[in-house]
Amino acid sequence: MNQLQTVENSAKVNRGLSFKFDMQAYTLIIALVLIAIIFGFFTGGEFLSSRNISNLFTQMSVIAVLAIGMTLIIVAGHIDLSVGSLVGLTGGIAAILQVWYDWNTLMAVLAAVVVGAVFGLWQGWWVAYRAVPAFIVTLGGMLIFRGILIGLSKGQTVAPMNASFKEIGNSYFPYIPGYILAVISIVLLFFWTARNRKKRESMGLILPSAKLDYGKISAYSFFILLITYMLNRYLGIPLPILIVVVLAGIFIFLSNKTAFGRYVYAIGGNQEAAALSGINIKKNTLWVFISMGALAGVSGVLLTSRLNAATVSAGNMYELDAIAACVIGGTSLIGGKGKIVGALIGALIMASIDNGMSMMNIETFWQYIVKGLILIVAVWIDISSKK
Amino acid sequence: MNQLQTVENSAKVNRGLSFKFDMQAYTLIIALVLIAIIFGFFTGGEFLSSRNISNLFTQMSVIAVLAIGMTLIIVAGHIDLSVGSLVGLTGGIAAILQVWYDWNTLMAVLAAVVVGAVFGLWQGWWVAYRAVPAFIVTLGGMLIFRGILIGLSKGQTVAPMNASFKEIGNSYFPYIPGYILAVISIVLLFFWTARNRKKRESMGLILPSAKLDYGKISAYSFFILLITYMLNRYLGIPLPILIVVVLAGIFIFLSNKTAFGRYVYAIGGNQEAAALSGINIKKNTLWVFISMGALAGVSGVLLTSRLNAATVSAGNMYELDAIAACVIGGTSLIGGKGKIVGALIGALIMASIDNGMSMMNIETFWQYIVKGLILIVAVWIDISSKK
Amino acid sequence: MKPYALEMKGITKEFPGVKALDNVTFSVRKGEIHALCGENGAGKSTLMKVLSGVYPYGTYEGQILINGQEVQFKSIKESQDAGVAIIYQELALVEEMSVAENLFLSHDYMRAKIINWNRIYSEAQKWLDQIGLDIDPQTRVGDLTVGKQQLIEIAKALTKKTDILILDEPTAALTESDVEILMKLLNDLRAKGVTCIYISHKLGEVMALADSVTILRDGQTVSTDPIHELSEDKIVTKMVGRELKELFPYEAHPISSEKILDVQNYSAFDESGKAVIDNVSFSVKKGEILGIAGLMGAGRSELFISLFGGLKGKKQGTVSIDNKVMNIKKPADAIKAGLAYVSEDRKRYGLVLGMDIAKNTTLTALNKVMKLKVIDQALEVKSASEINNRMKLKAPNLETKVGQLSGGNQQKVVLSKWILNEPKVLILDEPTRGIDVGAKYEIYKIINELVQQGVGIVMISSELPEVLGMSDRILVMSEGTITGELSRDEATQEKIMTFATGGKKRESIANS
Amino acid sequence: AGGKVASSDAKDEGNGKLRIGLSVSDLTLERWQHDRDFFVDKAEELGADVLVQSANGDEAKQVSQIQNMISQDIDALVIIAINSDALTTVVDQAKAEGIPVLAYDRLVNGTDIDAYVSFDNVRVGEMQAEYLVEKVPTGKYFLMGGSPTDNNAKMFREGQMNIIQPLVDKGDIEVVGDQWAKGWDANEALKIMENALTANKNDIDVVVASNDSTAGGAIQALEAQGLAGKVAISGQDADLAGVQRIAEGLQTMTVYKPIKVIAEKSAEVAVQLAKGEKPEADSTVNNGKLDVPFIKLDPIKVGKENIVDTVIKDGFHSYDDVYKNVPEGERPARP
Ligand SMILES: Nc1ncnc2c1ncn2[C@@H]1O[C@H](COP(=O)(O)OP(=O)(O)OP(=O)(O)O)[C@@H](O)[C@H]1O
Ligand SMILES: Nc1ncnc2c1ncn2[C@@H]1O[C@H](COP(=O)(O)OP(=O)(O)OP(=O)(O)O)[C@@H](O)[C@H]1O
Ligand SMILES: O[C@@H]1[C@@H](O)[C@H](O)OC[C@H]1O
Ligand SMILES: [Mg+2]
Ligand SMILES: [Mg+2]
Repeated sequence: MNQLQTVENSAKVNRGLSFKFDMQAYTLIIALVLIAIIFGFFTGGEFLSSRNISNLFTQMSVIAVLAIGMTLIIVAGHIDLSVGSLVGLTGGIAAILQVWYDWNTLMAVLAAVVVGAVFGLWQGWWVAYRAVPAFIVTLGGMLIFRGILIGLSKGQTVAPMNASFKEIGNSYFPYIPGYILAVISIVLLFFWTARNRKKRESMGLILPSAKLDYGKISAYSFFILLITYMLNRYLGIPLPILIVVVLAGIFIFLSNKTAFGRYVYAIGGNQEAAALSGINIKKNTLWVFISMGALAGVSGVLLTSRLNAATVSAGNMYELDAIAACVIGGTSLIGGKGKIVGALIGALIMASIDNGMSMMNIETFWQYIVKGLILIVAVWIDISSKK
Repeated sequence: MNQLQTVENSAKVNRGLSFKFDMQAYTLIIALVLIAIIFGFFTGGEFLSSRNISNLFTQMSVIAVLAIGMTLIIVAGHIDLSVGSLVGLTGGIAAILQVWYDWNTLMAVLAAVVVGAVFGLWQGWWVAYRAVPAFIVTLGGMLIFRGILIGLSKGQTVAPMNASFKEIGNSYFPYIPGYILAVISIVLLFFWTARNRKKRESMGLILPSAKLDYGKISAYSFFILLITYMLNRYLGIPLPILIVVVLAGIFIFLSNKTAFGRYVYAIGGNQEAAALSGINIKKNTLWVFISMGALAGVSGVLLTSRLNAATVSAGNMYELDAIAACVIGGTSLIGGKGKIVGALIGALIMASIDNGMSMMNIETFWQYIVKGLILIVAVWIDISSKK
Repeated sequence: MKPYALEMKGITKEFPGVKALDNVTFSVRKGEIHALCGENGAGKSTLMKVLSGVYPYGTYEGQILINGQEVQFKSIKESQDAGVAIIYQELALVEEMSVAENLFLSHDYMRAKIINWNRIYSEAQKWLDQIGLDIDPQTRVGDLTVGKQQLIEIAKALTKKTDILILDEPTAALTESDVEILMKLLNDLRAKGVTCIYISHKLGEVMALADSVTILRDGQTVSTDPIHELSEDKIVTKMVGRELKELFPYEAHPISSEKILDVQNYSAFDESGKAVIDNVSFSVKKGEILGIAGLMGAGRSELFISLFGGLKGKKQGTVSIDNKVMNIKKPADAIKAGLAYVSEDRKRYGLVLGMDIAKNTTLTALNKVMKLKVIDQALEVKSASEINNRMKLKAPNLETKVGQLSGGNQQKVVLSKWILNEPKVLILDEPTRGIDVGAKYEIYKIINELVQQGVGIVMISSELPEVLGMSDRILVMSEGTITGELSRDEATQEKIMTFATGGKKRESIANS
Repeated sequence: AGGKVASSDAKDEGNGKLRIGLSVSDLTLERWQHDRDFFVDKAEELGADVLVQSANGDEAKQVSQIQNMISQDIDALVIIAINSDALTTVVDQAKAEGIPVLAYDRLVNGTDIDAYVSFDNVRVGEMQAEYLVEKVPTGKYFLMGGSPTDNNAKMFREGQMNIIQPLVDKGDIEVVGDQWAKGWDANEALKIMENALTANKNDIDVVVASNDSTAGGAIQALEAQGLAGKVAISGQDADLAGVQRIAEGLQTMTVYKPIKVIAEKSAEVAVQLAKGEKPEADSTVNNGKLDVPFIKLDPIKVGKENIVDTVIKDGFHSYDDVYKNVPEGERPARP
């Protein structure tokens, strides 16, 4: 077969592939839109008000931060049941340091993140170097961290936080800077796309049609502006969701553009093959858990800030929400497969369900039932559309 | 290599193998014994008293019943997060039928088991025929079942049960019949071993040395008698643990001696190979979930009987205990591997930790921490001994 | 004589219960292609894993010298850094990842601070072109056939700067044309001074390629000789320890005129509705060995998996067994109808690796070892041991997990499993892939035995000598359809290749 | 801001009805269902609509739900806090929107609250201990705490110790154990009690249980040892099952917080607040930020002797339900 034919062929496959990928992302987004429409209808539009969208983003942020790290954990072929307790513990430690020991906000936040990372390291060590299944290590962690929290706080609620700490979870990025931010991201998006196209061309790689490429990023840009507009109609971009976006950016970069990220996917996809390829499984696994711990620290800070208090039961069961967000977002529990963006959409879907039903003032027991059903059906739609 | 050599070879390795197998079972039992000694020491022997052993067995029974079914679920490559809620719901339905609608005990128990099986079927259907990951289906189930329970019971504690219902979880198999039962099991054990040896011999198969075989079952017999004696010194064999033993017997039989059991292991071990071997994956998976549901029903009955009441929060988080029992007992979360006996020992270890610490009257937060640590260390010892 | 690039001295490696290597000595000269031969389980792969650090220093006895310097690899990465690259027998690919990612998984490109994907893709494209693979570098590896994966695996080793390249059965899943590409690549490498260690059961390749040959038997070195002192027969004799007269023990046998399997106008479609098997008609007679030849991706496996009920999409046409029209929807129906399918990918589709030999053997024939719906263990073990003895399976015992067996022995377990079922038609998809000459010979004898009993055999194979040597009749496939049919007497390599490349349409169909 | 304005016209017109948001901590305890029902009935009777949300014991979820209520333009907000200290941010938001806030049963600390209707949790603990101490002035006491992650559980214990500690110091009472039941779970309590009885060779005179569901579990363990009715045991909430046990003599007492009273009173106050009126209060309580008008309700000790006069008279439970398991002859006179 000659060169020419090859190129033609590949181009075909490539287009097919990228369309397929988009389909997958689309079904999730379609599910989301459906949920939005249904709730919008039943709440007389209230669900789609600027204010509620702002609330929604803030409400999803704690789980979203966890879901970012959980994606890596699951992709690496593990699971982390301890994150809820670790959110409680790190948030508690930040509060104790600030309220009882007068630490300033920056130091308290740093402490929470470091403590999270250290406990992540502890768990990662057992998983990676002692080969104890993550399920057991983190089930243990779930108990241990909750125990430490009860012990440290003596069962008390620790409150209130300093004003600056409170701001982390409760303030907004105002009007003008918000728009500036949006415009900057759009410009960067176009710039990168153009640069990448040029590079690919110079290397003789197949290019998706310019129409497709630019059409796609135009759609993204429109979306960014729309969201910014909506949020600005209320109080601006909530700080928590900005934190989520930044963290997600960092971790998407890590997972796509660095050896660490690719190794995590390789390890989860085929541990033996990864080992035979000379990848250091232990070290990379350790880092996955350290990251998760640090993210749990961030999440703990957000929660404490939002509640303006640290409580002994904070974060209880968040692990399930975080894992569910990942799975809804297409991460496979077998490992090796999953996307952070998917997990974020998953977190948003979960938060929307909670938010929508509470806006509709459905009776509690119905909320349980309906949420359970939506979960199953949403994932089912996603799965059957992929076939 | 000639035929003879092959067989000779096999005999050698066989001994090695069977020794290795026993080692695995032993480490778990060693862990258990260690735990018993430590708690025995710290409670001034009280932990090992007849009465406490009786309590311990009763306390482990609810989780043990779940762990039996969970072993199959996990071996088949799935997970069930809904069992806690299903225990609550089935137990609640039994109580409602009896307390509010005057159903007799037999019918109420049957109803609980049937309801459990039906919900198991529902979940199995989604997993097997709709290919939705079990994690999501059962996470949904966890919410749905709890929601139904809250709705049905209107949040109330439903109590008290009839005397006969209460007996299920609170009565004892008395002295004489207890011993008779023990002796019968021992006789059967010897009979079966002898018959099996004869059969293997007649077929020209390798035999473990008679000393080893009979030594082993003598040890078992001694153990059975000892336990019976200990329990009889108190009030007799608790009915709940008898139920566990019978159910375990049935499911061990199912998993070792029937096509269903064999298929479950094959499906969990290599689903694609199982499919091409003509195994009906969907049907067998469905049955695994139905069994789990029915067992959750039994578990719900036991719990309601023991509490003499059904509460809305009953069974909360039991899924984690059940899964942990399986994993401690050597079941691999990847599927294809696991033993019901192991899960029972796992359940006993978990119950021992709880029981021992509460006997020692340790502060709550230490209980969390110590339990978490023991969990990790116990599994670690088990794993490192297998290497 | 060139100096030694590699010397392994007194290597001993034990696994619990098995001494896989027993004081092995193995020396390779710079820039040569050195073949390593031996029966299944002789210890070839283990020796290479010792060399590449899979079994790190300290877990084996003995000494390794590279260019005269002693090395002690504590990890795979250390051996990689020392210029040793290895293509493992078990494919070490991550299915969820793209071709490009797999190619450079352990490459410096991947270790860069920020990965430059454009560079990786364009480099990948170059390598794919070199090995003659016509696929997009962003294709998911799991979507490729075993053969293509094998080529990827080869390219993966080639991407690295290597001094010593080890290929552990690289051609097991390749067709002749791909083997040629590989040979050319290896000859180029030799010209560039790269040292190669080449493990293969295909002695023809060894003879064509190698400069010297080392033979292992039961974990011990038998000999090292330059190629000109050897012949295929001599290698076989040294490997097996006795003389093996014939490679293909074809016996003339009566073929009934009864069609046991008859397929008419059969088409199969994938889920997007595209026809992957296009209007195929053929039949198999009682006691006949029907060979199926074709190039990689010709649709041979797909045709028979589809007939066996193992593919999802729509189907058309009639399939009759013993003159009864069958409606086979799933493998269970096929098994009931008397079909058996031995997959080309035994690990993925043939075996439950974590289960023991006995249980794997009886998996499809459980009803044969059950009494009153209860599995009779004694009976199970008995049936399993009978059939496996017939196969001359070499294993510690029947309770050994199949995952611990060598490839050839695993293949025998798969065969046992299906033969125990007493099928009317046995479909063998690459039945001798990756197994040694001795074992091959035994499998051929089993095939002979089965046809004597009136079983119809379909043998899909990419090894032309095997197809030519064993078949009564040969069908050639290309692009999802049958392009030619040859009787045993008229078949030659050239004719098959003409049909396989789609040269001529089915012409000799009449004379069957 | 924009959203608020836009939505408020959308909602309120049509019916000029008042809208009250009731945020419930969780519904897995029997009492909260009664609270909700009484509250909603009363409020509707007073001409207001009620939005009810339950947060399943998750503090962050309660914050979210309250936010969602605020965006539905409620006229007054009633909160049954999961945690008294964890609601400042969202209450501040409500205040910023001009929505009056009423703390129901549990105080909300550190922020502006318009009124507080409650029983005193520390007082509840004291009542439990008082009743038990009166019955069994000397002996061995076992303390069965509530959920280790519930702030109220701590307050009940504080009240209990206010009474018990002096007697411990005096040497009259020996505390033989102190364990906490996760999630107020009856099965946890059952196991804890079994183990405590074993460890103490049944030598326990009093069990200080913090609510009825844990008492229920403990009583099962006592019954298995033939000790039910012999060991004094407290409770709280006057759950039907609890009151039934008192009637049968298995449980010693419960603390009845007349839920109808608190619910209806709160509904009245909430409607007043919604209309912009100032509710009357006899006392105030400081919540760390200001003195909150406190409408204090007295919890009631309920023992065998006063079931009819309290729980039944209030219509909280019916006579027939309570005495269902007591033989006709032994029942007190029907009221
Ligand atoms: N991880 C292991 N654990 C136990 N035994 C092993 C292991 N790996 C290999 N063996 C045993 O060591 C021996 C040598 O195996 P090896 O894989 O090196 O054979 P081979 O010569 O490569 O055979 P083949 O041609 O089938 O690939 C065999 O008996 C095999 O069963
Ligand atoms: N040119 C091609 N490019 C990509 N995929 C192909 C091509 N031709 C076939 N395929 C796919 O590759 C697979 C090969 O089919 P199949 O396994 O039946 O081939 P085969 O003749 O048995 O070859 P082998 O087993 O040696 O790979 C099928 O899934 C088919 O759709
Ligand atoms: O009424 C009690 C409530 O105040 C507490 O918070 O939880 C337990 C209940 O019994
Ligand atoms: Mg090998
Ligand atoms: Mg094939």
